[in-house]
Formats: sequence, structure tokens, C-alpha cells
Amino acid sequence: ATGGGTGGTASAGGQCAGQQTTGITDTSMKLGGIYPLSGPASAYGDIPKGIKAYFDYVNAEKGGIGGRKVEFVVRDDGYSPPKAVEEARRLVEQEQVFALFQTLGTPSTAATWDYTNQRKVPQVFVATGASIWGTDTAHPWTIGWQPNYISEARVYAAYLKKEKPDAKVAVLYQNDDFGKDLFGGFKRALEGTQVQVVAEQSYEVTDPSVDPQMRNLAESKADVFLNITTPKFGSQALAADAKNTKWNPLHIVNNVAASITVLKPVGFENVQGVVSATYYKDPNDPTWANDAEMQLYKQKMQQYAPGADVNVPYHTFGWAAASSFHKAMEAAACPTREGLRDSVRNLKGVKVDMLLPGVTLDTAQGDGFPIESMQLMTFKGERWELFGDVIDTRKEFGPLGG
Amino acid sequence: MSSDLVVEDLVAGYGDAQVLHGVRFTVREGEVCAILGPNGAGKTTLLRALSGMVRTRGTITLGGVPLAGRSPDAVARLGVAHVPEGRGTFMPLTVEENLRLGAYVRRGPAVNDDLERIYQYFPVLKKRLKQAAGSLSGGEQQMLALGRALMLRPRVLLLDEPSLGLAPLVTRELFRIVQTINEEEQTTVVVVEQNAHLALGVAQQAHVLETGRIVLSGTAEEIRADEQVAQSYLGYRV
Amino acid sequence: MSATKVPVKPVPVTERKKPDWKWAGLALLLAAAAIYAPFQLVPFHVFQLTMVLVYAVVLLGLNLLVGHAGQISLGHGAFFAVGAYAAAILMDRWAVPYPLTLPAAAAVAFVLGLALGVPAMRLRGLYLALVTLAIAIFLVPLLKRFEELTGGSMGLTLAKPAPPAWSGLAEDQWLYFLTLAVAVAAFLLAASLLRSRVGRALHALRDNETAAEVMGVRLSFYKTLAFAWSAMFAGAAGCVYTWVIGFVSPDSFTVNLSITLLAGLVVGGLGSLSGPVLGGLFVMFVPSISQDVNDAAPGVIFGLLIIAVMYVAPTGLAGLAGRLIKKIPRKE
Amino acid sequence: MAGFLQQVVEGLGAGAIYASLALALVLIYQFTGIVNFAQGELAMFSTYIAWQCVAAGMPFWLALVVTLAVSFAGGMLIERVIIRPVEGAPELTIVIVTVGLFIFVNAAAGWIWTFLIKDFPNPFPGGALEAVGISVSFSTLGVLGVVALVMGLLYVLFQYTKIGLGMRAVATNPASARLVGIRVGRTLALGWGLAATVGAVSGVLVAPLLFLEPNMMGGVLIYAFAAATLGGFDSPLGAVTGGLIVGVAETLAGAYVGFIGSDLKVGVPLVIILGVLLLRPQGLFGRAAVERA
Amino acid sequence: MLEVHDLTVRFGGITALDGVGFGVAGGEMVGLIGPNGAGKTTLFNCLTRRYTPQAGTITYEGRDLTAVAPHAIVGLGIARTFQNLGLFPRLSVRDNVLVGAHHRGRAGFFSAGLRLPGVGREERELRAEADAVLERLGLAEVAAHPATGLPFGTLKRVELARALIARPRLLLLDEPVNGLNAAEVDEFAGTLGSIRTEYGLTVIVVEHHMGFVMGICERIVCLDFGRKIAEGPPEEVQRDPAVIEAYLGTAA
Ligand SMILES: Nc1ncnc2c1ncn2[C@@H]1O[C@H](COP(=O)(O)OP(=O)(O)OP(=O)(O)O)[C@@H](O)[C@H]1O
Ligand SMILES: Nc1ncnc2c1ncn2[C@@H]1O[C@H](COP(=O)(O)OP(=O)(O)OP(=O)(O)O)[C@@H](O)[C@H]1O
Ligand SMILES: CC(C)C[C@H](N)C(=O)O
Ligand SMILES: [Mg+2]
Ligand SMILES: [Mg+2]
Repeated sequence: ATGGGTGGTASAGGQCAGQQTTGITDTSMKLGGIYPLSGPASAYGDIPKGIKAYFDYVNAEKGGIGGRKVEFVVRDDGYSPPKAVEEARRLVEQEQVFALFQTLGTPSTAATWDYTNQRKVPQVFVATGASIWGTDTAHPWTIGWQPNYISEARVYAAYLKKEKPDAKVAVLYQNDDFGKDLFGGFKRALEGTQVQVVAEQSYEVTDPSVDPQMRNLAESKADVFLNITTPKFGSQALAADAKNTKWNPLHIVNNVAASITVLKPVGFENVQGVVSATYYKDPNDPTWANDAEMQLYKQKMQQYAPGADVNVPYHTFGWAAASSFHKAMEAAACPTREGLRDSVRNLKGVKVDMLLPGVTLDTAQGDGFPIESMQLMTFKGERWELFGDVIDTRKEFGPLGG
Repeated sequence: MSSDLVVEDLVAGYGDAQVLHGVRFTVREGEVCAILGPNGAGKTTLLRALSGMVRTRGTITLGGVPLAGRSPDAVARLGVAHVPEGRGTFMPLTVEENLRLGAYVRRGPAVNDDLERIYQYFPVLKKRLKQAAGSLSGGEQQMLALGRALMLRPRVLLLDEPSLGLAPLVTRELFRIVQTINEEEQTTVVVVEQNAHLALGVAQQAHVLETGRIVLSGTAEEIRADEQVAQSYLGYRV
Repeated sequence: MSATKVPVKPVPVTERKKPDWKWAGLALLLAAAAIYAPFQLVPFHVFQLTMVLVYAVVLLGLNLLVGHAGQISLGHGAFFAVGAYAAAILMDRWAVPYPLTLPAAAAVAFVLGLALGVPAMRLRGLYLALVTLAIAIFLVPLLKRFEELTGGSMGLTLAKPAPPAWSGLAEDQWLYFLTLAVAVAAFLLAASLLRSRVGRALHALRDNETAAEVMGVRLSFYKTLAFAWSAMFAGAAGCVYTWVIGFVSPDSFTVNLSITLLAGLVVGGLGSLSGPVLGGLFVMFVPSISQDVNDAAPGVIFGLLIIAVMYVAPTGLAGLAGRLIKKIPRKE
Repeated sequence: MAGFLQQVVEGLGAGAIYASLALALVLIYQFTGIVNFAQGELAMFSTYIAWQCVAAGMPFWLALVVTLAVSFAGGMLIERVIIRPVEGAPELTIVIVTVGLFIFVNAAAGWIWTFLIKDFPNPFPGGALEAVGISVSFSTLGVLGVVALVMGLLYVLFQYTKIGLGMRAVATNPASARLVGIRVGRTLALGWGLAATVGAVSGVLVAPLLFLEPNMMGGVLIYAFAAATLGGFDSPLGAVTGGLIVGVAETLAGAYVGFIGSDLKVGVPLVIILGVLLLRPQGLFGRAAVERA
Repeated sequence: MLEVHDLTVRFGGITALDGVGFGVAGGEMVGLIGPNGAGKTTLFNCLTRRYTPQAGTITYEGRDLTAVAPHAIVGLGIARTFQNLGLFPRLSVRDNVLVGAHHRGRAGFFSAGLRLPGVGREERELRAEADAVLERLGLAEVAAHPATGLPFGTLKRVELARALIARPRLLLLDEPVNGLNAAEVDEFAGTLGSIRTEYGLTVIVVEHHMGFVMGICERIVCLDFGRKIAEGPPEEVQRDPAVIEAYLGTAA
């Protein structure tokens, strides 16, 4: 149900009549993404490399998504909200993209989502796990992707409730939306249990080190340590825990910092028994060495993103998100902005090969969280070992309230 | 060939503004040459040109070695010491450090002897050795600037109004020192001085500069003797 | 033949000219362009121009302090932030109509500038610069701490001022004209301030504090007020920023912003009236240009561009522009 | 009590790290009269060079020597290529050039080595010295020792060597320095070279503790600024004392003052600095500028 | 008009002024001489509140000067020039001079920023006055030139112009004829003489140029090592053995 398109737009007919077709034709589709390619958060700038490699691969070898070659325009906001607004407008008004595929970070997404929703431009699979993307109802055009931080917190809380019902927990968290969301979710999930938070310390991303915080936490003699950090600080906290031989809590590290690339510099011998939860496959994990999707990923990365290190988990993250988009787009009833919006809000058990077996994309009316399943894992030897079942947090804990 | 200082067709200025327009003169080795002239004539600029501080055209040679085009430090290393207008004190450094810097391009233990010599010339400085040079009185800084220049044991000494701010007694002392050094060490001296009487007292030859041109040259006696000249160019009554 | 380096800085020996047709013409042209532009440009570019004006207003303030009074601030982003948050909180909490937030934000920043100016004025050069830097760093966790008011790290989202019906303007155009009005007012304010006894006193204390004081310039007063006024400009700019972006968060006002602002000012031209505008253009456009050149590592290009501009125009783009304009042959 | 002393010790450890970079800042300030924003990033870059050497199979100490040498040469080169063209320009222009350099080097490091965290060998043995209930890790002792050594060397360089005198002369009055025959350009280049070397030492000390990644020195730089500001920008002793004070104060405040908490503890050095500077505008050990009418 | 009593200033171990006392009557022109480092500039610095004396009093028109804020001195009618120049290098000569009129202006941040009425008029009046002073001192030609890059002698005159526009009653000149040649010194002496009567000035002048001081001053005070060693009319001081010994030398 498509018509011939000219100049970057296609008119949609039939049930799709009257819908927006900016940036999409029968043969092409233009997407825009906003990431910090410069400045202190530029580590995340690796994500679009994985995405690009995926789209290049699909364009070259699969004829694009539904016959449409994807053009992915990446803009840099330096993790600065006003810059994100500017870039969002550039992408929408000047580049005439079909949709924003990912804006990275809560502040940048929060700064832009009023605009995208006013303009009725899909802003899909934003790269931040703030729960607000799923709970808010006033911004139907914006949707997250990764498990939200509150759900992740619930997984850890449930685990503790079961394994250490009267645990005393010390928490280190990054003093921003991400850290507060996760920590807040954790505290709420503990309500009514015997598990207590006995010490908490925050750090700023500008701090050189979290060692002082770790020392203060050690004072608490807690028997569980919840490590809510981004990679660099994750390594520091893991190292500090390992160094302190007098304090040996059960160490739970959040997913953002659970990559093997974070653990390795600390020394594998120092991180044995650390617990985390995950939803996508870590390229550094030997478990997936023979996994077909992982092999495809590594091969295509080398081919389409030469020079990029396949072991950077952000690449994998990007790849997984891009293939999720692929699925969502294929499932769209109309090749229109409305079609995409509706499709991402109506995903039913969609399997994405880079996600863990058992983790699927599911959304529905009133459920704006595509991934809500995670699986616990513990570090043994040189790899993460998944244990227990994939936990569907929605089934387990009920939906997140607004 | 001796170490004469030869200046030919010297043109110099700042940015677009040309200040010196074809100056030429020669100072023989071991001679004292006075540069006289009114306020703004370009005397300071001339000395700056000699020591490489301003852009120049024309030739300047010292004993046949070209100076023009060299940077001030290279000129200094050839043995030319410049007491600049404004004195160029290293304010936060101590008096002793200022003096030692004067001998920066020399080496050897003689430096300490030279320090003693400077203290003899200017006993005030000795009392102020460890004091920040910037805290010295105007005249004391002037002595320091001279002392610093002498520490180089220069072949050529360029003095820009050395008596500026000095007490009468010290001014006379200063010219005596210049004369002594000139005589004992055959140091060539180019001195810009408003006190024409004093300057002509030690100089063998003199040039009067006006708006960037030499308008009068002669031996010190000639210039001093010519009352007409003294009146019109130097405002100096005999 | 020789060309040695000239350590003594050359000073152009030019008489100050009477208002020159070139400058008057240029000003007229600019004014016409500024009014015409929003009707010609696509909304996105109008928005960009608006942001240039916002930055120009902060830089006008910063210029007052750094370029004219000679006091370096590495923390002006903090005042910008305070203005932005003041406006945001007023609108968010008490639903204050947006036009009223402008004087309020300016006043809050002014008072804060005054309060910080009192101790800061005792500090010199580098030490002052680094203390202001520390203030800017401290502001970020402080904003997060008072979550009730500031929205914490999630920030505050606000509705943008809607164009009144009579104007017939689109939102972007309306915001542009609002910003333009503030910028023009700020520009005139700064210009008349600098051309007065006050400006002279600031220049005097910048060039020689001792002599200035002997001639009757009360250093503490002028330094503190320069700080406060400079903060006020930044606060006003912050307020307009909130109108234009409709969102404030601690991440919008990191130390990087403060340093970028100072860099923008120096690149634009310290102590000149056009410097802030050129600096605003630089802050706004050069990061995007850098990315267009090298999207793998835009910082590499951005860093090099800063260095290159300073290399070509050591006294800022305004100086360079001035030299180019002088090259235009004069009639008469 | 032991807990308190332990916190003090830890604070000293953190302070020594700040001091190490502050020494490089002080050095460049003494030599060139400017604040080098890029100092931390240059140190980070040097550390990557060391890492690369070790990764290529070089023994650590050899890699260190190579790194110091490369850093020295690199510092000189930067002065030549990047700073020299703006030598006579206003001070702020040069400062902004170093800001540009900061951004450039940071981005370049990320480009070359990615943002993945790298572990860096610790030159000091693991373990700690235990006494009266306090433990001081060998690593902390090592860092303190190296910092003290560098400080001593710098002190001697500044105060007792001819080249040090020449460098201070260049920083205070380049025109006069030329007149006494000092090769100003060469001296400045030497200053940059030495500062880069001291920076490299700092980076190598920091990397095993904070892990190596392109933003490693960003936070340290802020504290190093604080240290140098507190101690006085013209005194190596001041830089180190300032660093230690900042480290200890921040640690204690974070640990014991509940209201401040770890989020606002960056404010503690700020308050100390303000307090000290209001009494001594030139910093604890800085020399007051002589002022005469 | 001015009474200095028992003034003592020390810097660390150095005593720059040691119990100095003297008086200046209205309309007088007093020469202050003495060897380098005797404390002459230091005395000026005390009068303009650059330094705070350790002991002693300074009374100006019946008022204790040591209790006046530094910036308020000029408002009391005391202006000075500096031995080593205290100009504002980046300002034009005219603006340099106008800073001298700072204390006479009223415009503040607020009124100037908003161009309230009166500001423009005040500015025009001061400007006209500055131009008149510049004209008077032969500086009209360089009025728009920045202060850097002018010859030393010219700059000394700019300082005088700046001091004059402050409308002082007491003028402190620190080595005003430095860097002038003999003819220029004579010319300057003439100018100063007429300005003095015209403005009704009391003047203290520090100068090492004996011809100039002795010719123009009614009274001379001589300092040595921070102490007053002589005071009196020029002829007398010139012949004073202590002054000759410490300052003038014999081969005059
Ligand atoms: N740094 C500078 N920039 C621009 N012009 C300058 C500079 N220095 C001097 N000049 C100009 O050069 C000319 C000559 O000045 P110079 O200082 O050489 O005179 P001078 O003879 O030494 O005078 P004085 O006896 O007053 O010191 C003057 O017109 C002056 O304006
Ligand atoms: N701020 C200061 N710190 C230390 N010593 C000082 C300071 N100011 C002045 N002195 C010392 O006090 C003494 C008197 O200085 P002053 O400038 O008053 O001398 P002066 O009589 O003006 O000499 P000159 O004729 O050389 O200008 C000098 O020896 C000087 O070194
Ligand atoms: C995993 C990351 C891409 C998310 C990021 N920490 C955020 O701002 O939410
Ligand atoms: Mg001269
Ligand atoms: Mg004096």
C-alpha cells in the first residue's frame, strides 16, 4: 500500500492515507540519531558505530529494511541538552529524517521530546533507561528500549529478598537521573522486606575517583554492595572492593557497568562472584563465541566498521537496537511516521537475536517499555554465568506506575 | 679589522609607522658616542634597532659581523648590553638574581667577582640583595639596570638615558664608571642622554637626532663648542 | 634586510574617526538583516540565530568583566544557569508569566554576582579565574541537591512563550524577536556603559590599578559592580535561554559551558563590541562544523579550530574583521 | 580515632595525586606565566604512550623511560608548533589555545585508543604498611615519595640552577630576558618539555589507581587547580601542600560532615581556597607581587 | 595646608621613612630632594594612601589623611604624577586624562547604562575640559593616540594633564622633568609656573634636576635615609654641608 515517492517523501495510500511520510520512500528511509561524540561522555559515541554497521550490512546484503535503504545521520550533542535540541531540529527540519532513532542520555532526550512530540516525529528506542519514557503518556512519539533502571533495580531487590532476606546493603550511585532512578527503584522495591539500605554514597561524573565513597561504604560493614555506576567508576568501585580485604560483601554491579571490558582491568581474580543482570549478549563473553548472531555481528562489524573494536559493548548495544528497529519497522502496518509509532507500541514477543534467549520486545497499550526482562548472572572464571530464569519484571512485579 | 660598530641606511619603526629614516654613523671600537636630540626624535628607537628589538632595514655590523636581523638575545650573546628605556627590571626576582641574569650568557667563577665590582659601584644594591627588585626606588632600579648590563662585560654598551632618576652625585659617579669601563676595557659605548653636558663630557663623538634623521654630527668638542648648535638643537646653554 | 620579531607591540597611529559611513552602513545593514532574517530563513535556522543571540548576551556580560574590567571569570556559566533556573522555577512553581521572569532572573543573578563579587574582588587574575571555575563546578551538585525546587537531575521542562495572536508570528519567530529585543537592549546598555565615565574607570583599573585608585576610582566598588552587572547580563541571557529551549537541567550548565563561553569571547574578541556576537556565532556553529569535518572525533577538529583561530587572529575575530573592513576603500 | 587517622591517610593519598599534576601546572606557570588547561590531557596522552609500550611487550621501567623522553620531546614540539605562533599575544589568548589543545588531545586519545578502560601496571607493590590500626598502602607511600622527589627537584631547579633562573626571567619579562641573551623560545620549549615530563609522571602515578581512559585526568585537573591555587601558583612546595590539604579536607568532609555528603564535598576545597585567598591572595606559599607606585 | 609629623614607614628591615616632619603652606612650591632611596616617593605614597605609615600623622587642611580611603584622596584635592609613569597603556591620551576627572563625574552604572539625562552633558563638558588641558600642554596632536608607544617625555606631560584635570589644590610631582632636555626643562618650568598661579596650586615636587628645583621652588626639604637632613630656601639648602655630602657632591 504505497505510492511512488519523490524528493524524500512517499504518499501513503489506503489505510495509511494522510499519514506522514517525510523521510521515507519506497526505496529509502532516513533516520537521525543524537549522541555525545565529543566531550566527557564521548564513550557513548561508539553506539552509533554499531548501528551504522548494522544498517550498512542490511542495506548491502538484505536490500535494506523492507526494500528501503536506511540512511542513518548521526549528530553530536556533546551531552549538552541545548545542543541536543539544536541537533534534533536540524535532523527534523533540515535533514528531514523520517524518525529520530535514538537520542542518548536522559537530559538530551528530556530536552528534545516536547519538540519531537509536537512535531509528531517518532523518537524511538532512546538510549537511556529512565523509567519516564515508558510511564509518561503525554509523549506517545517517544519510546525507550533498554530495560528501565527501575525494573533493573527490582531484579536485584527480588534476588536479595530471596537469597539474603535480611541483607544490609551499601549503595554507591551516580548522582544523576540514571543513578537516582536505579537507586530510587531499588529502595522502593525493598519496601516491606527485611533487606535494608544501611549506607549510601553518591559521586559526580566529574569526580576523579570513587575511592573515598568506597571507604565510607566499607565502614558500614554491609554484607551487600550495590554498584550503580558507569563503566570507569564501575571499575574503580570493583577495584576498591577487591583491595579492601576486610570488607567482602556480595557485590552487585548494575548492567551499565557489567561489561567484561569493565571487569577485566580490575583483574578477573578480583571479581569472582560478582552479580549482575543483563539482557543482551556481551561480545567479550566466551559463552557467545559460537552464537550465530554474535559471529555475524563480529564479521559484519569488521566488514562495515573497519577499525572499530568489536569488543566494545556499545557497538553490540547499537547493533541490537538497530536490529530491534528493523523488526519494528517490518512490523509496521504503514510505512509512515504514524505506522512506526504504532508499531513500536505494539510489539508482541519480538525476538531479536542479539538479545539474550528469552528476552523479547513487548509493548502494548499502557506499556511503553520494550525490554522488561533481564537475567541474573554471576562472574566465574573469565565469563559471566547466567543463572535462574529470564525474569520478566512486568509479570514479576506488575507494571510501573506513572 | 677592529670591532667598530657601523650603522648604514638604518630604517626602523613600529608596525606601519616608520621612525628612523636612513641613519648612518660609525662608532669606533672603544669609543663613546653620544646620541642627543629632542623628545620623540627616535633615540630610543635607534638603540632598540641596534639591539634587535625592533624591525629594521639597512645594515648594522659589529666588527664586520652583521647585527641587523638578529634577535635581541643573539645580539646580546655577541656582547652587546642594552640598558633599555624603562629599565626592564625583573620585578619579582631579587636584586642579586637580576644581576646574575646580566651575566647569563657568560660562565665561570668570574661572575662572583663581577658582582662584587657592581656592589662597589653601587653600594646601595648590596644592601638590597635579597629584596625583590620591583620594590626598589626608581633610582635604585636604574642602578640595577646598569649593573645588570655591566655584568655581561659587554663589548658594546647601549645606554638609554642612564641618568634618569639618579641623584646628582650618582649621576656623576655613573658617568665616571662609564668612562672607567670604557677606558679600562675598551668597551664601546653608545649613550642616549638628555643631560648633554654630562654626555659630551665622556663622549668622543656625538650625533644629534631629529625626527628620525641625524641632523648634526661631530666630535664632542665641536658640538660643545658650537654655541649656535647647542642653543638650537640641545637647548643647552654654555 | 631583516625581519626580527618585534617585542614592543606596535600601536596603530590612527586618529579616531568621526562616525564613518562604513560603520553606519554596516549597522543599518545588520539591523535590516536581523529583522528580515526570520521571515526568510527556515525555522531551524531562526532557532540557531536565536541561540547565537542568547550566547551573545552572556558574552556581552562576560566581556564587560573580562575584556573591560580585566577580571577573568571561568565560571560565567554559573550565572547563566542561575538566570535560567530562576526563570524556570518561577514559571514552573508559581506560574509567573514569562515576561516577568526576565527582570527577576536578571535581579537574582545580579544579587548573586554582587555577593560573590565582594570576596572575588580581593583576588587577582589567575586566582580569581580559578575560584570562579570552582564556583561553576560546585553549582552542578548544588542544583541536584535541591530537587524539590530544581527538579534535580531530571531538570524542569517548561512551555515556551507562545506568540500573541496579533503578531501573526510563528513560535520560532516570536522567540527570535524576543531574544533580539533583549540582545539589542543589552548591547545598548553595554555600549553606553562603556562609553561613559564608568567604562573608563573599568578600563583604567584593568590597565593600572594603582593609578586608577590614585585618580579616585574606588576599586572595590567598580570590581564588585562589574562582576554583578556581568552576572546580570548572564542571568538575563539564561532567562531567555529558558524561554527558547524550554528545558533546564544541571547537565545543561557544566563547567564545559563556562570554559566554552570564555573561549568564545576570546575568539570573538576581548574588549570589542562586536566580539560577543562573533563569539556567539563561534560557540553556536563551530562545533557543528567540526562534526561535519570529522564525525569520528569532532573534538579533534574543534580543538584545532580554536587553536587555528587564535593563530590567525590573536586578538580575536573582531580585530580581524576590523582589519578587513578597514581594507574596504573609503570614499570621500 | 584510628578511623579518623585512616581517613587522613587516605586523604593524603588522594592529595598526593592532585599534587602530582599540580606540580606540572606550577612548573609551566613558572616558566611561561600561563595556566595550561591541557596539562592533564597531555599527562593522559603520555600515560597512553606508556601503556602502548607495555602492551607492545616492553618492560615497565623501560616503557617509563621511553614515555618520559617522548613526553619531553612532545612538550617541546607543542611549544614550537602550537604555542610559539601566539607567543606575543595576550595571555588569555594563550590560555584559550591550551583549552583548544585540551579538547584536541582528549578527542584524539579517544579516537586512537577508544574509551575502553585500560588497566595500567602499578609500579609499587601491593599490600600495605600496618601500624597502630592504620594501614598505609605501599602505593600511597610510593606516590607520596615520588611527589616529594619531584617537588624537591623542581625546587632545586627553580632556586639553584642557572636555567631555572633564566626560566623565571623569561616568565616575568621576556623582552628583558632577551636583552640579557636568554634564548626565550628555547627556554619556553624547555619549560613545556619539562612540564610534560612531570605531567607524564603524574599520569603514570594516577593511572593504576583511577584506570586509564581518555577522561582520566579531567577530574584530577580540577583538583590540581585547586591545589595550586591554594598553595600558590609559583611554589612547588605550595602545590604539594595545597594538594594534600585539599585531599584531606575533602575526604574528611565527605566522611564526617553528614550535611555535606559526597555530592557536595567538592565545595569543601572551594571554601578553603576562598578562605585562604581572602587572607593571602597569593596562596599559602606564593610570593606576593611587589607593588610600587 | 599640609602638616607631616614624625612619619615612619618600614618595609621588613628597611626603614624608608624615619620620623619625617615638615609643613607646606597653601600656595607654596616645595622641592623634595634627597639621594636615591631616601624615601621621597615613599612619602608621596603615604600622602596618597598607597602606603600606611607605621607611625606619624599627616594632616591636610585640618584633616587626618591616614584615615581617608585611598580612592577618596583625589576628592580632597590631592593629585599626583608617578616617577615611573602610572598611565593606562591601552587608553587613548584623552581617555587617560579623563580618568583624572573621574572623581568629578557623577554617572554611575545605572545612569550611564540607561543614558539618563545629565550623563551626556557631563561627558561633553569633561571632554571639552580635557581637550583644553591637552591643548595647553601641547598634547592635542596625540589626544587620540593610545598611551603606549609615545615617547617618555610626552607621557610625563600626559600624567601632568591627568593630574590637572582632577582640579587639585595640592599637586605632587614625582620627577616631572625626567627625560626632558635642557630646553624642554626650561619650557616645562615656565608652564608649571603659570599653571600654578592659574590654578592656585600648592605643589610638592621631587626632582633630581637641580637647576629646575632650585629655580622654581620657594623651599626645599632634603631627605637622606628616611630622615630629614635639611629644610629651607634653595640657596641655603644648596650650601648645606650635609646635603652636599649626601646628595649633591662637591664637583658641582
Ligand atoms: N612601541 C611603540 N609603538 C609605536 N610607536 C612608537 C613606539 N615607541 C616609540 N614610538 C614612536 O616612535 C617615535 C620615536 O620615539 P622614541 O621613543 O624613539 O623617541 P626618543 O627620542 O627616545 O624620545 P624620549 O627622549 O622622549 O625618550 C615617537 O613618535 C613614538 O611615538
Ligand atoms: N614596597 C616596598 N617594599 C620594600 N621596600 C620598599 C618598598 N617601597 C620602597 N622601598 C624601599 O624604601 C626606600 C625608599 O624608596 P623611595 O622610592 O621612597 O625612594 P626615593 O627617595 O623616591 O628614591 P628615588 O630618588 O630613587 O626615586 C628604598 O630603599 C626602597 O627600596
Ligand atoms: C547505557 C547508557 C547508554 C545509558 C546512559 N547511562 C544514560 O544516560 O542513561
Ligand atoms: Mg627615549
Ligand atoms: Mg622616587
